[in-house]
Amino acid sequence: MNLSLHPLILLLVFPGGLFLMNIGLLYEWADRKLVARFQSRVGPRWFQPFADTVKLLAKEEIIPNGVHKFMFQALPIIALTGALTAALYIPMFGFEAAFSFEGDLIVALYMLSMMTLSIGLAGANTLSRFTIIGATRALTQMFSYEAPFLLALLGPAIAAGTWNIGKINTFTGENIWLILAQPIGFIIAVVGLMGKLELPPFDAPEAETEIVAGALTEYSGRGLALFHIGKNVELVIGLTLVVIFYLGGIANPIEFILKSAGLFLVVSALQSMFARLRIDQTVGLWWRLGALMGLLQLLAIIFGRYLGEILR
Amino acid sequence: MAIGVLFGDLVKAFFTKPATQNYPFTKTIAPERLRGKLVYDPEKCIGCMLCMKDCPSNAIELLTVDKINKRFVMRYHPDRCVFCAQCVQLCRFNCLNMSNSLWEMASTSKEAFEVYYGREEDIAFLLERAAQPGINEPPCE
Amino acid sequence: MTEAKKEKFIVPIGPQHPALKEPGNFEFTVDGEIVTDATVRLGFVHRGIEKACETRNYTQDMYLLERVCGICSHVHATAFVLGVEKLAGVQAPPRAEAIRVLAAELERIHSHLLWFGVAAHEAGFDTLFMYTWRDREVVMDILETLSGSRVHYSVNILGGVKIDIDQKLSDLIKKDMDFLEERTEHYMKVVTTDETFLGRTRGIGTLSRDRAKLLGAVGPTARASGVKRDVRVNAPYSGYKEFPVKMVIDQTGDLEARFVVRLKELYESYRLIREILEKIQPGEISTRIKRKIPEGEVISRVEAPRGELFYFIKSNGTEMPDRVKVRTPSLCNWGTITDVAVGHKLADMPMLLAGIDPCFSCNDRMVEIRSDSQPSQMMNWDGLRKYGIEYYK
Amino acid sequence: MRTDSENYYNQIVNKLKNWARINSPWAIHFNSGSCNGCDIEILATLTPRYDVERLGIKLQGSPRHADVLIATGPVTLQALDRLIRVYEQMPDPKYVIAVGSCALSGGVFDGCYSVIGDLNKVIPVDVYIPGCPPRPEAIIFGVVQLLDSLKKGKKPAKFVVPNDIPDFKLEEKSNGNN
Repeated sequence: MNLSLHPLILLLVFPGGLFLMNIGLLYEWADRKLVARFQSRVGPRWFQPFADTVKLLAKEEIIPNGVHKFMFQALPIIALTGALTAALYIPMFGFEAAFSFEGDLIVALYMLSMMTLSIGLAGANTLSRFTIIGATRALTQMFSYEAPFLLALLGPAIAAGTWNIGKINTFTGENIWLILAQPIGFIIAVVGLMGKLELPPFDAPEAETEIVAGALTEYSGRGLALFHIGKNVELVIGLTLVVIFYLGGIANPIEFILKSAGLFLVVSALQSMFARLRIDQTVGLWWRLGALMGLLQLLAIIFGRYLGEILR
Repeated sequence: MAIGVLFGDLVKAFFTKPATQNYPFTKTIAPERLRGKLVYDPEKCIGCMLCMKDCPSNAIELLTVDKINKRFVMRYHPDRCVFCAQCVQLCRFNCLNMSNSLWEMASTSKEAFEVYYGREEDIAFLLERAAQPGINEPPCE
Repeated sequence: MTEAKKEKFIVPIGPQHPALKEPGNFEFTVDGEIVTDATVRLGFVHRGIEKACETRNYTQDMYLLERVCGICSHVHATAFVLGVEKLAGVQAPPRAEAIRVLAAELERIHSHLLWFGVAAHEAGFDTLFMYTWRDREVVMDILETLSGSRVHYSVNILGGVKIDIDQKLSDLIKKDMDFLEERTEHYMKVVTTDETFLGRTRGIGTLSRDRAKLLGAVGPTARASGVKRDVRVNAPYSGYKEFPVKMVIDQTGDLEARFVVRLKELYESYRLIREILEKIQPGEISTRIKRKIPEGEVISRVEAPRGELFYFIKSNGTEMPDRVKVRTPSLCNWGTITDVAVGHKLADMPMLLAGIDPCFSCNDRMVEIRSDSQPSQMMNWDGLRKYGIEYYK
Repeated sequence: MRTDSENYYNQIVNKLKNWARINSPWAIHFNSGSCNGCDIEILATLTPRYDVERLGIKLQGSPRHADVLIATGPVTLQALDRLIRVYEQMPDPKYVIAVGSCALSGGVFDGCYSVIGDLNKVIPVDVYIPGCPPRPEAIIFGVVQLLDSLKKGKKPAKFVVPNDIPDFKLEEKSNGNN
């Protein structure tokens, strides 16, 4: 009996489901609190995201006229599922990944993209003009950051010679921190992560002063809550991925907490330091600079490995 | 040309105390000249009605109880008042004043916004008269 | 939305929109992200102030007109009071005039800092917004200690001012001016050097000098384009005769220039306030003025933080004015937006709107009524006369 | 028929809901003809000196995300149906805070021809904050009053479409296009 229950608990409670959502909300609090402190404010209380979520779940859900009802309700769930599924392949808190196989890096990255895709579809589904512009911008941004971000994560994977996140973790743990060996990759990964999570200055898809709340303008109640949780889970996964790949991996929970907190501080500072980029500026930045640098670094790594093998 | 000019400020803000006042939990002291709720002193009033005449938003009603003995009741509406202090400026006998401590006037019901100032027996007399059927409010001039 | 040959995609901004703290409706026709047409619809804040002025006496009007706009309240009251004083043939004492200028300059500081924060917020630069508003609280505190309210100072009365300043207050103001000057220098550095911020301001919304003149822009919007228009310099009024100011001008006319002009005006305000506090003469702060204002007409112009504010007052010898006409600076500047918006990206629109420091409550004393069923018609005088004759035949 | 355990469960859920509502009032701000004074003071409550985020208050852009409508200004005829539209777009339960003397009674604008004057005539108001404009502290005090009344179990007021206002006809219920 115990043996058969184990994967279920794995999926629903401990690293997979409930626990991850709660950690995600805690991360959101940390994010808001850090930004508030950088802005010389006090910031929210620790239970703020929990209260927000519970409140949203208890609220009336309005379905606007003229939307595809099933899509409207299903998309938040799909987004959250994508994020949670991605978490299964990633070793967190010093534990091994729930599931792991050769090539799970690619699967996890694709699962993370489900979120943006769902947001884009959700925006296109509703008739409001703000949501449509928000959706266009979200998808445009996705096409621009996805490639550099992937390239930045490929660097360590090639260095480690494997596509398995768990194995990369052990590889980075044994060698020097890759932030020293591949600094450009690290920068691209962090900035790409911010783009992926639509954090400022890359928050053009939900720019409040231009298009209200972007693609999610028409969502209220449960849908909004699910999208929020999904985004927070993505934040946890993204930070963990960068820590695993560039900051020397995770061997135990303490290491995990310290390293993620350090990275979090950097991300929050970057968030509050810049003015929002226009969507065309974002795209230009990624394709002209990000992708090119990522490619150059990748070439250098491949060449280095090749050279090493010849020498050996 | 630089990127992240605000970095110094961020570090400074992070390591210093936030600029926030912990308001609802610790009370703040308002400046001396703050124009808060209007306070009326019935002892000094001679009933010149100037305050009523020049009030831009009809927030003051001076009700006469006994004109000869100079007994007046002021009905004041904080919800109409725009706190301009014109009445205080006009009053030659200093019977009007704007309190600098009574500015937390928020309320969940509108009843709180009808304030009677005056001697207690006068207010009771007026309210009683208003409650009687057939007789309307006392005339205000 | 009408179905044209090519389907138009119109993005409305307002009347309820986070970028605008006030209602106003803009419709931008966009092609992708590029704006191809812009219209503005005002009137959501139309309250009928000019008409209401005619039914109240001069004292009440002063407070009513102060509430035309919450940001430049003192300037509105000053313009009205100066006009009425001219009609009545009364001159306020010099100390009162100096205090009026002091309050006006403090208000300019508060207004420019407020605008600076809001513009940074429109650019998505929330940290700068927070810092600016944190520092703005300093000047708000001064205004509150000085006058008793944070927004509607009600400093003026007909014939003078209500409040006086003493040594303690003047020392406090001087100390705070030093602090604000230091902060302003810092912000100047941010605005002119930060790359991400310059990406949103440099070369955006450029208004040439000729165009600004043609469209009748006023205030910092015009001065950023090199138009020399400042009532404080061109036609000094009240205390500005005694305490002159220098005009701040920039030539480029883009958003960056507007930032620079406004921040440089702040320096000028700090200097002027210090000078007033040094040189202010002791004396009376108000004179008596009769309730009935003699018959006559007067024009009163003052420089609000947003530009030239124009008042026309006509009195008929009673306690109430016959007509009060207000023309606010924001109204003059609207034309520049619809002109400049075309060809820019949708993402630039909030910044462009913020660039003129718009103030909707200032505008809305005029309503254009459009019938939904019929297209709006325009007629010249001859046509209208003919129409009238035909109609009643 | 409900069993005791179900009842108990419901009670806990209700308590949790109420707790969440009190701790996370998201607000939307609508200006229905105000002079800006109240608006900038509301904006000032977000900034470092007052920072209402520590009470869980967040200013939202979309009415669909908001719980509390903070309305300022006398209701002008032009802004009237926009105001009702914004109010109707908000999901239940919703609360209204009227800020400033104009929203409470019309203030100086009482009697102007295009002003209705009293917000209460149009939508049900839960908290009134007088002042012209109220200090940011006073606004925070008003919000705390609302949260206190929620703690005591206040129910949101019922909205009735106003019929007694001249020159007014409600547009057909919005389909979400803001």
